[in-house]
Amino acid sequence: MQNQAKSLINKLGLDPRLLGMIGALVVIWIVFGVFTDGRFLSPRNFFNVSVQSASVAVMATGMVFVIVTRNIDLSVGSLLGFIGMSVAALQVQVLPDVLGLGHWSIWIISVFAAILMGAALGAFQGWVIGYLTVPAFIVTLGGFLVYRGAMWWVTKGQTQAPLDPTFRLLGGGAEGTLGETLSWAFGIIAALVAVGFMLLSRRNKASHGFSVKPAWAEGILMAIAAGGILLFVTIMNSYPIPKGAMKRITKAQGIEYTDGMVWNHGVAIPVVILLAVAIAMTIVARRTRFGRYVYATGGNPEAAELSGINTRFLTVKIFALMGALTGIASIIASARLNAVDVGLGTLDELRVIAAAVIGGTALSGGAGTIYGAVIGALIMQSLQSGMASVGVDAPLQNIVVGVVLVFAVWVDIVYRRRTGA
Amino acid sequence: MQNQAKSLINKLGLDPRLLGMIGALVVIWIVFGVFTDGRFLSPRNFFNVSVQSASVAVMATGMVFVIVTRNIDLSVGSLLGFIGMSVAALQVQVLPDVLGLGHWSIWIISVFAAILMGAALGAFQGWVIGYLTVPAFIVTLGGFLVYRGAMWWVTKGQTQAPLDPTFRLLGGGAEGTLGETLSWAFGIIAALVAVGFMLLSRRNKASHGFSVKPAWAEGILMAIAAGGILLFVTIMNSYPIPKGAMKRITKAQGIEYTDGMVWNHGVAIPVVILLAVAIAMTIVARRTRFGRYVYATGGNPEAAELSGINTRFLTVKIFALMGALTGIASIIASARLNAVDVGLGTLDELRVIAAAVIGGTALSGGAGTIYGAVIGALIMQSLQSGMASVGVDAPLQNIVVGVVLVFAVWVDIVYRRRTGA
Amino acid sequence: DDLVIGVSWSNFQEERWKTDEAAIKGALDAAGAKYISADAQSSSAKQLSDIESLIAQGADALIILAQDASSVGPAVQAAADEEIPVIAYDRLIEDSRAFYLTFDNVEVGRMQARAVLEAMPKGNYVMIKGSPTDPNADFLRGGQQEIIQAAIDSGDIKIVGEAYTDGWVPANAQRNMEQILTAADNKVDAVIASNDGTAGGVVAALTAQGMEGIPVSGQDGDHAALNRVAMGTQTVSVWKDARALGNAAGEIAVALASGNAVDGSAEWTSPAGTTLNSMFLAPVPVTADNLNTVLDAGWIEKDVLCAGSSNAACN
Amino acid sequence: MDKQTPLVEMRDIHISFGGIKAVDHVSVDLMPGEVVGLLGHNGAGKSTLIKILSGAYQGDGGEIYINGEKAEINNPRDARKYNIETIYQTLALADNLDAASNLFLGRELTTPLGTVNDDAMEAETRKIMGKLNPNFQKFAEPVSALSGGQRQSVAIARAVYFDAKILIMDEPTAALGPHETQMVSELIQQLKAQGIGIFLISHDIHDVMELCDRASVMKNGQLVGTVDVNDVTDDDLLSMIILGKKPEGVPVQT
Amino acid sequence: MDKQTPLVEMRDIHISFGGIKAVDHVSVDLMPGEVVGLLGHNGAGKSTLIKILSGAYQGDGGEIYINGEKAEINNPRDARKYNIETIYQTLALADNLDAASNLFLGRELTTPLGTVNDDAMEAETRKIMGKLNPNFQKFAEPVSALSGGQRQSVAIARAVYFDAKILIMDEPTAALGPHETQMVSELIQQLKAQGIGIFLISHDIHDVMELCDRASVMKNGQLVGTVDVNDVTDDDLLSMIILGKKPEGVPVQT
Ligand SMILES: Nc1ncnc2c1ncn2[C@@H]1O[C@H](COP(=O)(O)OP(=O)(O)OP(=O)(O)O)[C@@H](O)[C@H]1O
Ligand SMILES: Nc1ncnc2c1ncn2[C@@H]1O[C@H](COP(=O)(O)OP(=O)(O)OP(=O)(O)O)[C@@H](O)[C@H]1O
Ligand SMILES: O[C@@H]1[C@@H](O)[C@H](O)OC[C@H]1O
Ligand SMILES: [Mg+2]
Ligand SMILES: [Mg+2]
Repeated sequence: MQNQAKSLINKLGLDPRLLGMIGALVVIWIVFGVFTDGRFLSPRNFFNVSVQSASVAVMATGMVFVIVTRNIDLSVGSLLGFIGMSVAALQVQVLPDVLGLGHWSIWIISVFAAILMGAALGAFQGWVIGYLTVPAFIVTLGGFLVYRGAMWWVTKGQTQAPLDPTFRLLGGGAEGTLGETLSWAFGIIAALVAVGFMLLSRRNKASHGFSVKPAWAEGILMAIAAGGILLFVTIMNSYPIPKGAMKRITKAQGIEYTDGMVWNHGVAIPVVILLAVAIAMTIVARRTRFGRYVYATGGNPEAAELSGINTRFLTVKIFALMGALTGIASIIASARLNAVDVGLGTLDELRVIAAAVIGGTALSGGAGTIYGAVIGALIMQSLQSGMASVGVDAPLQNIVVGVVLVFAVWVDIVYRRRTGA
Repeated sequence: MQNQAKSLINKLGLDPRLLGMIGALVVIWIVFGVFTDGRFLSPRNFFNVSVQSASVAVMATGMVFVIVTRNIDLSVGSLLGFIGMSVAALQVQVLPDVLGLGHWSIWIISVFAAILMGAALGAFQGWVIGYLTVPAFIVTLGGFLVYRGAMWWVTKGQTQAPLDPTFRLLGGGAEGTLGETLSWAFGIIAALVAVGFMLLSRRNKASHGFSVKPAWAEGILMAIAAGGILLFVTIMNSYPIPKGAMKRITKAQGIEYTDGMVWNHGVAIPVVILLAVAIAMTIVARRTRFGRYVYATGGNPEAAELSGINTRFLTVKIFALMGALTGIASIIASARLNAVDVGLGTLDELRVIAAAVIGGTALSGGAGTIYGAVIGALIMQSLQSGMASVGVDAPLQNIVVGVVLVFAVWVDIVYRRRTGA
Repeated sequence: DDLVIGVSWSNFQEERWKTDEAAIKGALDAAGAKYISADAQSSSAKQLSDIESLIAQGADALIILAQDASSVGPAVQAAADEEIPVIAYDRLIEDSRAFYLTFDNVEVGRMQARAVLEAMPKGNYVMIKGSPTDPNADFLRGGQQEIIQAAIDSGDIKIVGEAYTDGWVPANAQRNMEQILTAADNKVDAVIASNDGTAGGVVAALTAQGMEGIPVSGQDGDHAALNRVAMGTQTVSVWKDARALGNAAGEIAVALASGNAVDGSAEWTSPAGTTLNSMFLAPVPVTADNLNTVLDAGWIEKDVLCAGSSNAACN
Repeated sequence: MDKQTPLVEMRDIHISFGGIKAVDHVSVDLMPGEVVGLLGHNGAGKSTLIKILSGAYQGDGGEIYINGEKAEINNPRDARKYNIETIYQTLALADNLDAASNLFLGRELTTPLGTVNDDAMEAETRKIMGKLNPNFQKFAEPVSALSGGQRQSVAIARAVYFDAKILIMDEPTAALGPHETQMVSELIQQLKAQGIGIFLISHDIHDVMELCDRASVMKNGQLVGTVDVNDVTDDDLLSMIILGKKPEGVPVQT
Repeated sequence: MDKQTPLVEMRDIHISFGGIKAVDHVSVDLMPGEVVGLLGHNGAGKSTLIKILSGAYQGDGGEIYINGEKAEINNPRDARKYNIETIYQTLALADNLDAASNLFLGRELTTPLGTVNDDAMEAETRKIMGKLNPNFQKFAEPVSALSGGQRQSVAIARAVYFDAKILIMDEPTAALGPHETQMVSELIQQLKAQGIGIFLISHDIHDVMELCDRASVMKNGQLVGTVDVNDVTDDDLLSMIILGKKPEGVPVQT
């Protein structure tokens, strides 16, 4: 039995690591499902968890590169707060004065400002690390302190709210989703693209005369990929928008609300952003020179340098990327809260690093995957959200999260050792 | 000029690393001295800073071993809090009932309990890391969550105070010092021991026919070592106990207080503890097999294992040691505050790791010194206390501390590159 | 079906919250409602996620100790979408749909300053503020300023040191106090500390200088602090009877969830202009003169309050 | 049948990495005072085979007998108990420690107080390195600062300093200069004379013919055969290595 | 004076590490299509010297001329611009990447879209490895899973795949089996015929005599001298290496 499963996995060419992590996640979900009479497995909860994870997961994809190159970034939480506060102040205090309140371009300017600010500050940190050779731990610990302080100064500690209505959609909520129809379109296109890529890669391999998987195996894989995407869309499309929100939305759209009316949420915009980031980062990691150099440098920095890779400049680019992703995460986090207070992003550095590490990124460098980091973030968030739903007393929740975290990673390790991954 | 200095340093066999760090510390002191009209350079302030650093510095010496072996311990802050709260509860609620309030053995039992509890919990974490091979980051992140939660449960969040009067002395304060006479005795003995060790090591080297430093160089070094120790004692012995405290102390001792009476503090007990720990840990690092194995494992874990070192059990021992030191640090921190609240130890993990890293411990493993970690803790604390004395407010303090931190480490790096260390 | 009441805590850093929690639970038990809760660990983002989970879990009413008055807005929105009532517990929520139940924090600040000013009408003052990330810290500081402003203007009082306390952590307050004492050469006559935890740090720093006994303020009625009041090392702890607050919250939550009106509520407008249904409980400044209040209320045991003290209330 | 019990007998050893058979049911043996050469193309499985004997790897199957008794070698510490010393192809040095610390790693000399005696260890290291590599002077520096050959000398010194009964040398002279290589050859003769058994992995047919008594050849994880070096020519060995062909008319153990 | 401009001229190169002179005012040169052997005891300074040419180290002084023009080589990227390729003694492989990724590291083949073309790189790698090491099959695994000799083959393949004009080989065959070594020798002959200049560091006097045109010998950081291999015997070279003695009656460049 066990051997048959193993050989099937082998034939399909599935990554046992990935399977292990998905397995751990599914187990966590099922356990919480049992404890909450199934509530944890409702479309609504999947919607919640996916949105709740988005901001940390976006940063975690960047943290993979940082850690793979044997660096660390302790500043992301503070930077997220600083960017969030600055952009919120821009949006609340500056732009309305300049452009007029509610101007259509405010959200666009804000988005660009957040990403640019992140990239610039990240690049600067990267420069200090790469060129001045100060250890990343120290530089980003400095950043951690500086940004948190600077954030306070932007508004002297004052919370900025409410944010621009369009900007807010980037944070999710009843309005911030693709809606049913678009979600279906999104799902179908994504499924087609996935299948297309698999076919393309098969053709490429064959054209070089390499052996390819049997057609039936490839077929199963395609079915799994397309099926997974469509299942996700189906779930998101079966979470109805609650009555209160329906009334508000219909009113805003000038439609009359009637009692039997049911609209569903569909995929939340932060989740769409996360998926886009994750796919882009996966391509960067696997299919670009930059990504290749990141892993080479992580595996053996001297060898990378001797191979003609400019590892110093590479460090600048990695931290700039991390900063830009922090900018994106900051947009999601602040839009979701529709406010930025001085505590925004507190402890996020820990969550982000933890997500990457749970996802298999080795702190000793050289190894780590983007999908792992995203699943890591989902595991962390599922644990936290799950605890709040089970009704364990609040102070006990941390204890359980801590224990389960270690346990989940241990199970994953044992599983991988067994399957020889 | 520069070359002469360099060659003198070479001849004396001084570690340029050590010089660089002491240099950075002295510069920070002088700058704050200027900004505070010299108050920062007063005996009183040196007394303050030395006591304020003690708890973090004690843990930082253990963190050196943890990081040298390519591990990390994120749990120390929470563990400090958990131990502190448990021992405080023991001291406040349990022991007085069993032994009677103010029983002489309460402080001794508390001290043992703190150290044992730390060692046991540390050993358990080390076992999970070494034998179950779960990454230290995950295990100690789990610990971070669990201990903080557990701390709350010990007393349901209630602050425990006041602590046993004798126990309190371990935290410093006007009473918790060696006093003038004992401080002198302490200083003189320490100076003699230092000189004695240098002579012994010289004789050993000579007996194996190795070349030794010229006698004059050795002489200068001895003078520096002995002089440094005595200077420190002198400073501590010129900080007079303030009037209010004098009255309290004289009354307690049944002496009559007169107006002209001047007693000085002397070396604070937490500082004596720190010095003892630092010396013991230095000996462990440099002169015991355990220490040797720690560094070998950090330099090349496979080679260490192939050399017959039981690296798994070594991990258990390292974390147990880290835990025991956290227990000691917890004693100092709680005795100093004369209370334990649920916030005790918050963010200490960051301070402790930062102290080790500022002190030159490489996160990539294999390198790090005990004295470096202690100086690192002093640098961090001097920055924070300095900012508080200059009267800058918290958010700006953080900014300055962050910038100066990076700058100080950068200067140290440039200095070492120049001197070729 | 039983009513389910979800409580979202901002953190459990201060001693008082366990009392609040017990009181809420007690009131819910009495009404036959179920208690579920989450701890946001001082993060607004986590608080929002927590509240989403509590709603998903089927909460019929929410009691929220907000980490931040504005950031919790989307959570209130989500609750409103589901037509679930929300109680802003102890800290303000800037949303007219919430029911505001609290002790007046500005008033707490005033009481702290009043008690200290009475004990030390002239001299050098140190202001130990709360966490720079907690808006209550500035409310408190504002109330304190109102009281001492006149004395400052007249030159009777001089502020010789002022510092935020990161995370309300007593050890940080102790360090700040030590440095301020060093800078001021111990020329400090009174300390307005914003809560009992920070007061504990301040007293530890004063004791090292033999200065214990100068006026120090606090709030929350922490047991250790009340003992200090009895001992004379702390002047005042503004006591906000968390049991009353928690009990009221439990009862109001059940009433709102069942669609009933709340007795004794009134409309109130926040400084930012939001009008909410609200109910304010009165804080009580506890000093050496009225320690009986906390004893009589059963807030603290006599032996805990009186350990080592010879205060009149102890005899 | 031999009268003598073999010092080491490895029987039917096998191990796979991710489905690929690195060592495929190989049996070899070693007599006291004998040098057995292990030969084979790159990736034939020589290092993997001896790592099972040294405790670095745990095989998937097979048995090891030492002095005729079944031995359980699950880790390098077990191997040390049987006085097995190994010079690894990758040298296995702690780069951040100096030569003396590496040489004595795991077996430090101590003072009567129980502390490590660095001076004594350095003195011993100077002695032995003087014999192996007279140019070597870098005693105070971490071995990361050494040249390739210097590092190899340290690794050799470490294996031969202690009283090995069984010595495994995985390409010990690959990075050594001609003079240093010569000195190692002499050392091997000496150790052999003391009754120590040696497995010597080498690509240098010439060295093998000169130093070894027997030679075992591997190809693609399998044992081609073991021959007495006096029975065969260089070319016989080469065709065993490259073609996997056993020499004719000569006794071949398999 | 030669009519031809040397391909490489290193003049008066020196470098110290912490006070010790690793390379002490050494001058060597290389003509197109020539193989110059670099010989010397362990720690003589051979690797350090050529690392200055390859940009891995920056010398403390001295000059490098390439095709008669002064060259500034401050890092490995500069060296690549001069078409200098190096096989390092330590191999310098990224252990976590597979053979193809290592071979093309820094010079990946790309698709028209600009993404890296792993299939094409693997195909090329299979071709070249087929020539160097026919037993090699581990294309999908990280090079950390390779045997010592397999790793060395990858490092060699990487240096010779691209159009080097100047090739530096630091003990390229140290870990190779007899067959693989033979193939590398043939490769060197081929490259030489294409007009490529090669610095070959080797401890095997036999190989040096066979493959090299000239040999430069170093001792304790200094150049003993450079000789034409046709002018000298094996023993002459050995006594240059071990004793630092120049052969008599033979032209010696210094
Ligand atoms: N840790 C490992 N993981 C996966 N494969 C391995 C591992 N170690 C060795 N191998 C594989 O096992 C086979 C045998 O390797 P081994 O190192 O024993 O060869 P060898 O005979 O010593 O070769 P060389 O002469 O090159 O040193 C090789 O194909 C190698 O790729
Ligand atoms: N990075 C370094 N730091 C300090 N010393 C070094 C460093 N690299 C080399 N050395 C020293 O420089 C000297 C020359 O070393 P090099 O590696 O050039 O020798 P080599 O001739 O290549 O020897 P081998 O034949 O053993 O490879 C040696 O004494 C070595 O210890
Ligand atoms: O009661 C206090 C609360 O109002 C404040 O917000 O946080 C600190 C507590 O002491
Ligand atoms: Mg091998
Ligand atoms: Mg070399």
